[in-house]
Amino acid sequence: MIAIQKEDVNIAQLVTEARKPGTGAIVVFDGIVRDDDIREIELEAYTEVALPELEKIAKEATAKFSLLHVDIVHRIGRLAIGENILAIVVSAGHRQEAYAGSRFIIEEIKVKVPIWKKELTRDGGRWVPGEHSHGSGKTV
Amino acid sequence: MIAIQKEDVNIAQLVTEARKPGTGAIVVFDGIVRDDDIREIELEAYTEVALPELEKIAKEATAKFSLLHVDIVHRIGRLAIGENILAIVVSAGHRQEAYAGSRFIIEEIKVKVPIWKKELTRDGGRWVPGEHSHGSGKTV
Amino acid sequence: MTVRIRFFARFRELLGAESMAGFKDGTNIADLVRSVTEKNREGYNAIFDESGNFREFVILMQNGKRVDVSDAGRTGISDGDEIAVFPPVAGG
Amino acid sequence: MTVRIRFFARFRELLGAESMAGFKDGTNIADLVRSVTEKNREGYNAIFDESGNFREFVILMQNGKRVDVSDAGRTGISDGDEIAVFPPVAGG
Repeated sequence: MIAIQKEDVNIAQLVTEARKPGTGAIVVFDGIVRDDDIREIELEAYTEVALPELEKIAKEATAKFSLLHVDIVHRIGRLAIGENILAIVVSAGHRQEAYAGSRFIIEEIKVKVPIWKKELTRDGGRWVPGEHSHGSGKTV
Repeated sequence: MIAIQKEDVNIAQLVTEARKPGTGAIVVFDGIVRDDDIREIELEAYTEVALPELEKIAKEATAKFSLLHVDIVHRIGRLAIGENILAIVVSAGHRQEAYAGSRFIIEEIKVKVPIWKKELTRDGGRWVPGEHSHGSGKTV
Repeated sequence: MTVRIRFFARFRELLGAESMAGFKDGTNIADLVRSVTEKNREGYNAIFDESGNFREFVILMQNGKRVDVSDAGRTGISDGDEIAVFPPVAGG
Repeated sequence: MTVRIRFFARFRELLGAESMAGFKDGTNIADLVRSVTEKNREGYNAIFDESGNFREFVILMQNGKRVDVSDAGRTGISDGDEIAVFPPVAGG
């Protein structure tokens, strides 16, 4: 399942369904809204580009790390502290591939997928700067 | 929760409870019985030593990678293909620490915790050789 | 010809989510973005520097494909194109 | 004095899970394991090589603490000790 959605993601169900034949290891990455002195965050996506980009990353990870199954669910909209932002579930025969595949996917998402986060604070908001950005992420 | 048990592990519940204040990333490792032409596996532990060893590994990982929460549940007894063998759930502020902490824990378990696996096949059984063993893991 | 221009994140807040505009043949992406933003001082300044060049971090896409800002001045547009302008991504 | 000896995994299958045995003071771990296994040819051979030395991969513990096989011949035991003998671990 590759999705960009407002609804929460059922990680337990994804983990259950990730048990494909040959699976010896499942690695789950669950990105959470962190309490950085914020009220909530708002996520925005260029969905028509972001979704195929996620699909491409999943395909690349599958080929590169012999994965047996990949789920990527990225949420958009307003999310409270403690809510899931992103769930990545990968299955592989062995743990090395599962960890490496999971890590590859999150690093690729961070730099390639057009999704943005704004932290909503008491005194306004602040766009989170991209990790590989030259921008300063200044308060607007 | 650090445990060695026969019962299955409720990963969904662990992930929910791992959401401590400050959490930005949760990484779950779920080790599964792989279908290597076997019927099932049987796990045996020197529990009185294995359990404190798991606790020590959790503490070391917490200190080394600034983890906010660690669960390790290792199962023993007879398990069928596709069943959970081991669940590791770690929370951290950032993904780098969560991945590194999770990986540290599984690698330490593999070499330090007195637990053994026997693959039960149609023609008998085979003890799985330790990853860092000098032994050959021959069929007995 | 008619082209759709979309802005995201901080640029969207300053310039609106999207606009449709008519252009004459031979227009390039840099001209297009300049003409759509020039009446909005803050929006323009977020995207262009003092010399009128794209700021280094600005990302451009033409129909979902990345176009380097340094190539935008010589990349032509066609009727029905979708041009997207956004700051560095920060998902995950 | 009385000592408990525990075997795990393949060694357990060959030698049984555990045995209690009485020993005289001054007995070391190597002597103890040898005396408990010597009547079981297959069990003994799994743990000791042709020269009667511990096989390189054998792991020994005294009351939950690792004792290197090369030190076993000079490591004394005390009343109530638990000695564990097992092959390389393979959990996870």
